[in-house]
Amino acid sequence: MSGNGYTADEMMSVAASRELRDGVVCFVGIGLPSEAANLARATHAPECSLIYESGTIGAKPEVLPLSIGDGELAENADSVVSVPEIFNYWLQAGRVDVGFLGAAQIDKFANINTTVIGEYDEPKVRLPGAGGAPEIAASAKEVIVMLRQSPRAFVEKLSFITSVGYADGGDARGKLGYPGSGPSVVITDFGVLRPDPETKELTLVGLHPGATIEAAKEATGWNLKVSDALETTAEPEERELRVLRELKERTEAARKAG
Amino acid sequence: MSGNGYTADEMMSVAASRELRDGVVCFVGIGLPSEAANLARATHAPECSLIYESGTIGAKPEVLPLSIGDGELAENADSVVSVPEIFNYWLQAGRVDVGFLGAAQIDKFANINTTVIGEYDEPKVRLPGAGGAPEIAASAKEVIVMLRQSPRAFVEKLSFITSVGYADGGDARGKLGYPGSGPSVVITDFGVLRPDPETKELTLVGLHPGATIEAAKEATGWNLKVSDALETTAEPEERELRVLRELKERTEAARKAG
Amino acid sequence: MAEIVGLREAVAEIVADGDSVAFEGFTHLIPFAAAHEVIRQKKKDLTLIRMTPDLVYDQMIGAGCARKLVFSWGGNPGVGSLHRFRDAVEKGWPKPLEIEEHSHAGMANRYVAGASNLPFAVLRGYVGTDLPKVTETIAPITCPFTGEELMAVPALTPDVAVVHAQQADRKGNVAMWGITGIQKEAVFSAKRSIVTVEEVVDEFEPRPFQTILPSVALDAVSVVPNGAYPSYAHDYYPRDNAFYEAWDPVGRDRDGFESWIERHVLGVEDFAEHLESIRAEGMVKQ
Amino acid sequence: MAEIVGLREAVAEIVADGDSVAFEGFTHLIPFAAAHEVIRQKKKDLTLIRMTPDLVYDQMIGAGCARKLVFSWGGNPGVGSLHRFRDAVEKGWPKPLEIEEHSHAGMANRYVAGASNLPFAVLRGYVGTDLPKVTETIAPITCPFTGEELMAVPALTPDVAVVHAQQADRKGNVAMWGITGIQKEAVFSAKRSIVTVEEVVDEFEPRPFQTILPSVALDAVSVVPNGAYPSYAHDYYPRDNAFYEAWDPVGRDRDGFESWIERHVLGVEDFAEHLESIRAEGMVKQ
Repeated sequence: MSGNGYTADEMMSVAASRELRDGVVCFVGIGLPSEAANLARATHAPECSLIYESGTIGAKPEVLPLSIGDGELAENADSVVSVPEIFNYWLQAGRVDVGFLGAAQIDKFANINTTVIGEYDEPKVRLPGAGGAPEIAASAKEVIVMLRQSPRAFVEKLSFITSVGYADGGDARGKLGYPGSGPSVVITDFGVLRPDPETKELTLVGLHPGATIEAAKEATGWNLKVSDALETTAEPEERELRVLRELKERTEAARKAG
Repeated sequence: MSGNGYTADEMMSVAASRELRDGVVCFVGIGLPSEAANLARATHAPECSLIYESGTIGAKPEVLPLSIGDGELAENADSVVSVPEIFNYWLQAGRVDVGFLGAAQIDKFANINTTVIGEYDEPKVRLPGAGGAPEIAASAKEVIVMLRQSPRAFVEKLSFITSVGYADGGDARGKLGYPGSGPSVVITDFGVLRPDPETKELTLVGLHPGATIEAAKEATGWNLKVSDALETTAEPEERELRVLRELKERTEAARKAG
Repeated sequence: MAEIVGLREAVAEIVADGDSVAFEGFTHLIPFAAAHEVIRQKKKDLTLIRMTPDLVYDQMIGAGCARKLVFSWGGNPGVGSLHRFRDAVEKGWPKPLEIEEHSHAGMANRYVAGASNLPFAVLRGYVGTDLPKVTETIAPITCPFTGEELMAVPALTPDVAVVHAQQADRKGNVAMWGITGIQKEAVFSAKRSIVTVEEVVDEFEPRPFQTILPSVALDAVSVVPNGAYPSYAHDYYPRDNAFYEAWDPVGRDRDGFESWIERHVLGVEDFAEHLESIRAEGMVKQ
Repeated sequence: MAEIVGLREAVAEIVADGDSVAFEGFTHLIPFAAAHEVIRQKKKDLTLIRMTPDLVYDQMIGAGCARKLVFSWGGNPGVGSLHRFRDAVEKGWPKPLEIEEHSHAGMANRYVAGASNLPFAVLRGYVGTDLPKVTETIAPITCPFTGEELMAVPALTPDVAVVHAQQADRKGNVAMWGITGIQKEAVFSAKRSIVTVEEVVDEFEPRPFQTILPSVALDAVSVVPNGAYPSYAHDYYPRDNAFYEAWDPVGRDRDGFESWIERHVLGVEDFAEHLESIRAEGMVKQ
């Protein structure tokens, strides 16, 4: 809890929600991205259209879904289609403006691992696997990533590349032929990272109130570059905090009842 | 009109309808095949499931559709799906037991032309084209063809092969790799032709009452082979004729009203 | 996100000379009103894409809008030939018409590939037929796992797709039901889209076999009652089979056709006037 | 044509040792009752195919039914790991589990190819990821028209597909609505199929986003009320999130798991008894 009554996780969700412009079509990953996207929908982006990989288009959940296919998502959706249709006619077709992803590990070029920690055949930790992430990372016009910053999550070398950010950096992604332009921002509990326009290396461009460059560097497994024009994230507004907390309370209540 | 009060066209429709076993899934072409298939459904094959290429599965029309996508087809269907689904998940997937086709021209190996008469670039007659026929001929487990026999329709060489029967005969079709086994019977206004088990050449195996071998041969543009065990088609039963005529009367009335 | 706009404005803004356009609707929901607006605005050099050209393209071809036709079955269903189509192919009137001819399965899968942003689709077909001899857009492809050879066809990616549907809601989501054919794939394969609808409603009722085209996938939605006439709109009006039959003598004759188009399409303001004008001549039963 | 039969009979007749089986249902309508019947009948050496293994495959893997798992996301959604899945992959308990790992888009398109009787599907994916290094069933393919390189994945053609739905009619047509995920493709890709349903009705009401699986495409339909518990059946019962959380400690421990399966699956007659038995232990909220 920071001085004026909000947690670093709340700051992260608020900062991530602000990245979502109103009216966009957003393909939402479960967990933190879903929280941030629904916060955006409930505040400054009421007209954004949320797509979940289970096939719901224009989902308007009142509580956060526990899984990617909760009934809540279908209830008031503009349309519900099959899984092939979501991946082929929407995502691969370039109809998704923003892909909103979480991750277990990320590297300096915003490549993502959600498959294994350690060797594939003898994993230290077997993670859930790819799910929809590789194609979201490939085909959404732009990708927003959010995850908590730590040396175990922000690593020099991924155990496994599940989803491609900027590959080896520079113009490496372009050569892969994917329709989307890659991650535009990574939001953490410390601040905001964006790819360098040339090298595509993730660079710290913003710090949340109370966070320090030193702490952010310590939470990063590579030598984190810091922008000359480092900004400070605006604190959560009262409305943002209230809406976020109400959303989480409703979710917790529904989960206990359900 | 033959002696006992039915036309050669009626005999053809009745004979064709008898080829449809109850309970089969039948992909129906418009026109004569649709008439025969619906006659079968209204008589001995109430449980056959009629599929039209517009996407209706288990269609139960009360009047014959004028086009392949009349509302009548959707009204009481078991399901209505998209055109890609009909062609991919039903026809190509091998879920169609019987394909029921008409034709403008047919050759001795039951290949079909519905594209042009004459040269493709300077056609004598421009026909409608392929429609669903090539893939019905390719993928239905078995194909029934019906068309009126005449030297212009039963030709030595097709101007254009739109849909494959037995290609050059013998095992030529097998080499094309199609899932279906090809035309099992051709019903005309003269009689019934089936492919020879070895050569696959269409052979006259049945004559409708009143028709003669000589007339059938004269109506054929190649030297028509005749089976040693030539049969005579059973005359239309009273019920078959009544149901067929009622179907056509309802259709005519609806067409005038519509 | 779809804007609800007038059809004249939609066609003026969205369809350009030289575009490839797909007007779809499989017997049901054929977008005649939009086609007439294209004829009225004298769009030209269009590549017309459609599985079943039907009267709608017979009229556009005869009116001189088309440079090329991509299709799989060109007839007047249950009646006979499309005379304007045949005159253009056989005699080059009013201008030569290039044709690219496929099967229904090929066309359907070409739309699916376009809707999926893939350059090609694969199917079991064409082998042994004469279609590959006359159509360049068919090529063999080998399965990298089994070695089996199949056929590939290139994606259809029209500049514009035009379809008709029963209803839109106030946000521009569109509902269609009954036979919905290839319309979703046509819209999703296209760069831009126009949907005409019978009416705008506050909320959609559940209907059997209903398809929703979400607003965010569309560009323009225009309200045109009876906009699919003489084809039909399930639960709104039936197909006017008599018009299809009456079209045969009209389309058969160049002068008769030109006079018909002048009187009933070019010489009217919109589709409502068109319907009045053919009704006045006794061509409409409904 | 579907026969309406008891689940025990359906599983006995349709699922054989060594089969590849696809139990599908994307969070919604997961066929738990059918999975329990497979466990009770001690089917073995199965290749389990499923996009999201979920608790249903955690139980089947832990019970020793599986030889191989083909999947794209293996977790307990919103809770954490599938411990039986991890124990099999990491420690080979109760037997080694071979895995074949794809992305959701890859799995979905593999089912589509299977449903379409094509040997492979094409998509934009996998390039630049490590998946092709560990998964053999991914190969490059070149567009014969544009020369562009894409990725191919082989069709999924399970011996058996098993899904749960809300309703069947008396002829064995099946209706499902809400999120219907990949179920249609799974059923159509398979050689044989079992569908469990909440109930049989005389006629289907129109529902938003309803999918019908026609009887002629199915083999066995079995009525099993609550057959998707602890997942949900839209308009019938909600997901029991508490069960998903309660599963975590059960699945974490080999002995605890074995005892649970013995008490609640092997030691009961059918799914109704299963539900009573877990309710008696306070594991069910509903």
